Amino acid sequence: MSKGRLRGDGFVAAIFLAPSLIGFSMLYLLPFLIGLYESFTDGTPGGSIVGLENYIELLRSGSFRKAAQNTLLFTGIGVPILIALSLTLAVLLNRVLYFRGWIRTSIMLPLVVPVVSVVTVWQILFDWNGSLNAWFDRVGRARVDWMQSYWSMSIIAVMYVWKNIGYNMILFLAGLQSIPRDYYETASLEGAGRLYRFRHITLVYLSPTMFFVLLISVINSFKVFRETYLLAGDYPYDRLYMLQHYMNNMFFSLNVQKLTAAATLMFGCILLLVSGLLRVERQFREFTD
Amino acid sequence: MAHQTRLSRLLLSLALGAFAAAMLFPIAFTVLNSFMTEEEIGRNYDLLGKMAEAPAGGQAAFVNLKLLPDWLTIRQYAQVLILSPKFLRMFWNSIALVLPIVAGQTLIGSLAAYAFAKLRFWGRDQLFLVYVMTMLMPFQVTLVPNYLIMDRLGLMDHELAIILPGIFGAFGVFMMRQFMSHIPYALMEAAKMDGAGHGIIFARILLPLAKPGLAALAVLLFVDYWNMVEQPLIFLQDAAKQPLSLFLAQINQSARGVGFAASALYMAPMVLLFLYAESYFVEGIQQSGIKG
Amino acid sequence: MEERMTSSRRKKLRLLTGLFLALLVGCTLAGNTLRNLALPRVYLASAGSGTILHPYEGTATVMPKESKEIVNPAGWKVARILVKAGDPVTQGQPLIVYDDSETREQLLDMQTELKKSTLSMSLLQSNYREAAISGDEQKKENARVAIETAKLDLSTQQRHIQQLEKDLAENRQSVAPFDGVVTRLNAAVGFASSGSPELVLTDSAKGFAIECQIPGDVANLLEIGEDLDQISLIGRDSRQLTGAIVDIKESLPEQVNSSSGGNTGELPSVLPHSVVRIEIKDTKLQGGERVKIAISKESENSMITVPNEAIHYDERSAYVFTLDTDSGPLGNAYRAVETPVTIADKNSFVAGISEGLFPQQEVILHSAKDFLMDGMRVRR
Amino acid sequence: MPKWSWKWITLSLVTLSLAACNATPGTDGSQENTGADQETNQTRNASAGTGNALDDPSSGERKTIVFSAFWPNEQYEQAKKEYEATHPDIEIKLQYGLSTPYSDEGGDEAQLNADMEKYITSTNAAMLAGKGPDLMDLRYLSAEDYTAHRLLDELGKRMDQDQTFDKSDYFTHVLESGRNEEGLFSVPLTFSLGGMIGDQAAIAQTGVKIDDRNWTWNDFIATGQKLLAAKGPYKTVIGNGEGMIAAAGTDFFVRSIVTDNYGWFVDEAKRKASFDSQDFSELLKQIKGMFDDGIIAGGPAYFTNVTINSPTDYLTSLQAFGDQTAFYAKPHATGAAAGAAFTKEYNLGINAKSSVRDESWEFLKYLMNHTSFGFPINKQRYMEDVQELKDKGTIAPDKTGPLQGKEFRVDAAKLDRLEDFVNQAAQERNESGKVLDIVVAESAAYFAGQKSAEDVARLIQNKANTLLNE
Repeated sequence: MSKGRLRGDGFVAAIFLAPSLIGFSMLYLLPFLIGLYESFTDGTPGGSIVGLENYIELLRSGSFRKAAQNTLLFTGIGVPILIALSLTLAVLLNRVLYFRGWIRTSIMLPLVVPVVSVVTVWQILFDWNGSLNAWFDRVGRARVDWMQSYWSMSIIAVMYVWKNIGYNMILFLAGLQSIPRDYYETASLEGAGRLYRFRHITLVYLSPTMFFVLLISVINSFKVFRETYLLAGDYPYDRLYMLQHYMNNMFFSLNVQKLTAAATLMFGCILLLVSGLLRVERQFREFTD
Repeated sequence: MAHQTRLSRLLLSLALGAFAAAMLFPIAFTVLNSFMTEEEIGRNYDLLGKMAEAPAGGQAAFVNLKLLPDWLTIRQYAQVLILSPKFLRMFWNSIALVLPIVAGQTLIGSLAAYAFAKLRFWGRDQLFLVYVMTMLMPFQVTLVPNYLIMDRLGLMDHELAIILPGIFGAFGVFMMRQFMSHIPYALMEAAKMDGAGHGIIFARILLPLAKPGLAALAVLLFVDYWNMVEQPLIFLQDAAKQPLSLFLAQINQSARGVGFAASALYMAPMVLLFLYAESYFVEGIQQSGIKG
Repeated sequence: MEERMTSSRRKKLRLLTGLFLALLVGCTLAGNTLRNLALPRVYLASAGSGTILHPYEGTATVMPKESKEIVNPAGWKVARILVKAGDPVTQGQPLIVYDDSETREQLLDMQTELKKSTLSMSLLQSNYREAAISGDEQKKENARVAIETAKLDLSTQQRHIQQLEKDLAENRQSVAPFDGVVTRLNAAVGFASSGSPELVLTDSAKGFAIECQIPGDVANLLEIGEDLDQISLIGRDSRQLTGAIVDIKESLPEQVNSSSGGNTGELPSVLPHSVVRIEIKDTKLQGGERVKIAISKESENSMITVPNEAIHYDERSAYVFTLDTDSGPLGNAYRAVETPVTIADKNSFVAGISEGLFPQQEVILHSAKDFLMDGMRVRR
Repeated sequence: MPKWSWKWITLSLVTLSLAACNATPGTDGSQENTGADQETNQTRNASAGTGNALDDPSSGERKTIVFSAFWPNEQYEQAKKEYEATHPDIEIKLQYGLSTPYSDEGGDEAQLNADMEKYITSTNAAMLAGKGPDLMDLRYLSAEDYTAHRLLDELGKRMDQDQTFDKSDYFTHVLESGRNEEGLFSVPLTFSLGGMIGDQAAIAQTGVKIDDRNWTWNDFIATGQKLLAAKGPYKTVIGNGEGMIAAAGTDFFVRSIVTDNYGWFVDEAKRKASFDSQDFSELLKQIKGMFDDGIIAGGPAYFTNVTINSPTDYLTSLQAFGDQTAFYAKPHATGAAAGAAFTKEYNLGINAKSSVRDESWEFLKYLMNHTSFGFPINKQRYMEDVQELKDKGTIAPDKTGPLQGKEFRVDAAKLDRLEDFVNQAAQERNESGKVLDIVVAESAAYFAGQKSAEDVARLIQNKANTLLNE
């Protein structure tokens, strides 16, 4: 109802947007478009257009498919786990607790801790000679080269959760606090069970937050590359090989065409995902309204 | 929640406290180990990343995870802060890179966010989507074109080659738009009635109200740019201009203790900033997340 | 959300942040100074320029150039000694009086004998006259022979007496044969020296000489015939003397070979010592005095000099550490730089450098650390 | 009050960091200054050279060749000076990837790795953007990728067209070894020979026949077992040379042997690896067996692995291992050409986007003809070096080396034999490559006894496949 009143602020918007838009288009948009163009060329000095050849080659590349698959897997598993965990934490923290403030601060602190600062800790835990294997050895089990096995992605997931759980948790906390108390009271008066209340009140009213959390979590799941790279190098165990590895390696072998083609494909997928999300969200909002 | 007994509250608190402690573990570990003597660190962690010959007795050798040092030393700190001028030089380099970026992006981001959140124009949502998308783009994609542009602008090997892309990053726009869209239109309407233009509305009403958002953004940006590695690696040839984020990569494996000390010092500004701005930060993030 | 951000917590955090920043700022500003404290301190000397002094100081004993030993000529006992050791004497001055009593008695005996012989002579002559008168040819002949024989005896006796008289005159005292100084006196009253000189007399007119061992580097710069004036007597009478070099003899370099295991090349310090003989003209000297000799020679060319302490050697060459200065924004940083040098000359304190340094260049004398390496950061 | 203090802190932070940046190291400032000084000096020299001090056209047209290398190199510096002296219109700017150690802890391994990463990344970015140095030493840079993306100038055509350039002046097989279907994109300035020094007397004592012309690693292992069985003077077949740079670790043998059998495990055309095959784990076990059997161990041995860097090095190495020693070719892959293996050193390429390609080529030619370190690519230079040695008659080796500075006579016959090796150096020893790096890195765990050969093989297969399929 309020949107209509501000319709047609094009000129003012242009003034407010101008500084950002100029810089943004020059430093992000334009380079991306150049890159996009290059993904259709053959990369020789002349740079003749080869159409979709790079894309076809890309899709044919087993490693790219593996990278895409791993990325999808990681996002597909890591993000829900993260969201589930942070929601649980938020629900628990939403109660009256001892040291609630301290607990919240501690959980949020990893958010600001640089990856490189704590990478040694992860190493000490998961190395071949690391602590985890030391514990394994003590209970008489063979040691596992964690970073070189199917477990590697779980380890990265642990790091991902460690770093991002605080952020999501406070988002959920805010969402929880915005749900009016009397909804719950009414429901309990009507004899609704705990699970019912959670599913039909909490989840429903959290859904706007959920979309945002989802988006942020996906964005952050792409940032996990830094940790992976620091721990496992440019050719990790294939379970860990993600799109960023692929792009990074393409850069180092100077294959800009494939790099941009891969980025474009990834971009397209994310675009689909995000716009899909936004659409669902809009529909959902219309539905709840 | 009247039925919650005191006991269950205590148990839950303890459980969550344990979880929080686990979350804090890597940080505490780094900080505590930074006071360990180099000799002890060598003893504990020397096997890291090494495929050592299996000892004859069949007893496998492992690193020894140790939280509390036997013997406290600040030698590593002295090494980092006093004996080597590199750390501090890079620290100030980082400050000189990050502060302008944070200031610039919050300002420019808020301006653009105002347009996205409170103004209506053609293609608004699509344009915003483009902004959001660039946040997901890996840096390698724009690297080569960016290199060309920086070269054209004559900014190679100049701090601005890092600062400019930082200032125009999309995250500030995104975050501030999220935040501003929760500010009720009613406040703006009231100001409009009094004859205020958009500039005044932005500066007098939106910005003060968006303070928590700005604080949260500033902290997040600070963290983000404090940690950037690739951009300075490529755009700053001059070793003397490199920021602190590259320092840890230059520490020898044999000097892990120095690495711990440098790590602790490296995260200290951000932890302090976070603790100081925590309430704003929390509020800012929360408001950006709630759709209202 | 409860408000936990109490003002006291804020204050604490602010304090902590302030302290952290203060630490970093402090370390940045004071970094160089603090860093410097950890560096090995070095002590510098600037390279001088000039000639290299080759000083020599030593003591020697004055030796008379000529001396005479006076022996007891007759082997008589010494009766009286007229001089003391060290007494200057003039030519003809009696030195020792000998006991001639025995000889004198002998002479008296002789003279008595002579008188007796003279008396018997007159008896024989009267015998002869009697025989001649008697005309006993035989008797006359016998008497004549007896007279002849007695005559011969008489002359022998007379010669003996003369000899003794001469001995007495000559040997009853010894006399200085020339102007000189009594340097040694062996004689003792009442004893007759057997063979060894009774006293030694030096000839002050002929002059004196000293001999000393002078290090090769100094000796090399000396010439025969050169005058030296830094000679002084030790003792109450510290007169300055002058002398001239008469001989330079290289002594055998035995100990040099063994000590120069490290092949220090052409370094002058290993030159063998030389024995230098110096003549001194001074009439008042007696010989046997101790003198102090100081020689100080300068190298011919002026060159750059550094203290020996600053010079290091490796297998191939000599080098010094000079100081390299990096001027930074917050002060200067110094580095020790190994600078090879060519040593042209050297004495026991300084070395003269012909190549590698310039005058006034600062070289590191020694450092608080045991060793320095090329490129090592140091503090001055 | 709190607001104020924060403002102040921020303000002072900014001022301080700005101040720190502006005061950026005196060293850098001075470097720039000296650079500028040099420039003006050179300009002055140039004008003096043309004898036209008043109006100097040459300074205006002066062309700059940016020449980049990772390691500072005195030969390059020397060549730059000489070339600039004879070519007043050319200025050569040397750039090095190695950062001058800024502090005392500079120059260590981590710093080196950081420098290397930076050098590679920034050169890659610059090359892709069509910038970058005009001429570059391709050490640490991916010459293959540069070639594949036509970032380097094709030199084969230049060689053919250049009247002053005669290929027969050079060791053609080395020069041309970098050629692919597209052409020749880089040339080495020098090369080194890889092989082994064998104690002929000891080998003769055992009566085992050595055929180094055609031996493969398998032959070598068999020969080694025979040598050991003969109970000769040594207990080891390949050993560490004392004081020599001799590689005898597992990594060296894994690299060498896997390189020789590379085609067996990697199908480049189909981009497929088969490290998970029985053969590969057998190979690993065989290599480990060589160590366990004592075919490879420390101490004196029948053979010692050496890399020969120059004629002097050749004689010195031979001398160092005994009186009756000879140089043997390294075992090679089945079916590969016989002859000594060589490694190209100082591989140089010209940026395809450079505006001074012709000038760079001229300078590159100059470098090829005038640098004399190692085995020069130029035959004439090689002959001169050898002749000089023969004329001199003796070699005074380094005092710190195994011969401790003891002079020895130059053996002309041995030098003549070297000429055969040099002329017939056939197989390029290209033991670089990411697959090999993976093999070496992962197999270490097997040789240390930490993992089974099969586990290691599986891991190598896993990573190699990812790499090959990119």
